[in-house]
Amino acid sequence: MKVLYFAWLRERLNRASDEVSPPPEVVTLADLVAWLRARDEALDLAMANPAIFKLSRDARIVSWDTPIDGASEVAILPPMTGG
Amino acid sequence: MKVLYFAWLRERLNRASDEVSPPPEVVTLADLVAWLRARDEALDLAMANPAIFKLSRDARIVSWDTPIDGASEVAILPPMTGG
Amino acid sequence: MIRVTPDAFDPGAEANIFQAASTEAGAMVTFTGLVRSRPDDPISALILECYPALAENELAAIRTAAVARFDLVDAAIIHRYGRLVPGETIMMVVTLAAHRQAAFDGAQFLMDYLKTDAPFWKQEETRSGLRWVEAKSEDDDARARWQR
Amino acid sequence: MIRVTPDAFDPGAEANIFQAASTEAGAMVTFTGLVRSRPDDPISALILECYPALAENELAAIRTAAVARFDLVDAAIIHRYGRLVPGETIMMVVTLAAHRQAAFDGAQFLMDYLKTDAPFWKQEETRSGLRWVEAKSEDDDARARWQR
Repeated sequence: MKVLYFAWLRERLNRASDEVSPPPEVVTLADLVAWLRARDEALDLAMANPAIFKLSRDARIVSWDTPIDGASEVAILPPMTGG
Repeated sequence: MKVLYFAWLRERLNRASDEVSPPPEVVTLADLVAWLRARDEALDLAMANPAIFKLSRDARIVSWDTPIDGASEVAILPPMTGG
Repeated sequence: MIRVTPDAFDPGAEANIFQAASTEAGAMVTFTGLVRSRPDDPISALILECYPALAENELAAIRTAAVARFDLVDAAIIHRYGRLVPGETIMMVVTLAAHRQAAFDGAQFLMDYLKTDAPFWKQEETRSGLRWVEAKSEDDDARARWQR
Repeated sequence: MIRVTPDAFDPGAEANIFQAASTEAGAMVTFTGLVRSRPDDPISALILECYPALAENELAAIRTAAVARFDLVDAAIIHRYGRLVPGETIMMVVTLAAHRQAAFDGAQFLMDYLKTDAPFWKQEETRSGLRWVEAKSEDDDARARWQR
């Protein structure tokens, strides 16, 4: 599974994506974020205020409690500033 | 003084304007309208609901209680439907 | 800029010219009014009567009020009169502001005042003749929401 | 129509094409977002990062919701990404409706959702380097007003 990082989150991590294989106990996107943060101190710090981030699964924004369900691409999205 | 009529008021009167010389007791635009209605039954009928009309003096919309004050052009304006 | 004219105009080109004249704005809103013919009640034309001298004065006053109230960078109104066929542009307003809410509010304010205070009167040309378009009480209500 | 692109576009020409495609609408509203450089805090460019696949999906969903909610005749969104200089057009939304309030409301709804749910991130290029534009809490508030 590919995990994408954008904007200042990408900058803080010094990379745009990770290729990961979460264990079976990682069921929801919230589980995935917790698992990623536990493995990576820079990500853990950058997401100290998790409520500001939205998540997408296969290029659709979904709620944090959505099951991963075989997703191939998940993205962690800092607050957006388009328009 | 010229008095202009527009839209369906113009049609009902069969003319676009009148040239009038109101007597000195006609002080405000409301006085002018009352004086015009008293002279002209078609206008009196067409303005049976006077509250829907706006008035202009020398090409500015003003309130009915505005003095005529040497105006050269007054218009009686049915409800507008621009835009 | 205020323009009251019987001539057709190009709304996209007007908006582009207006936009290019300012580098201080972050937001532009345009409203364009179009002659509409519905299949269930078709019209062949819309005929707009106008009192041009008054229209120019009132639109200029409305524009000045909008610029001051919403701190607009600029605002413009173009309004046609005469005979227009379905699909033609009747009028447009354009607002430029630093941010989006002021641009939207300014354009809506211009439209709401224009509907009740700009001396234009519409007639619809149908197969059975001409009929005056009636003023809507909701236009008075829309204007009233800006009164403090 | 949804377009997410690094290429410049002509907002006036796009609006005209959009308008010409429909004869059922009486009202068109456009919103155009522009790169702004203020004299007291000048920028040399705005750099927009984007997640294109997500942007296209989310903008299409927002557009569909606006068309249904406000009974729009049509709606379109064009949004650029990449490096843009002051005066350039960042994005535009266009709505076509039978009457003016639906066209205005539809355009504001599109903008309010786009601000919080479309995956674009702005960086300002200044003499002292790049800085991320911060999200505004008022954008969340603007979006919240449409939630029933």
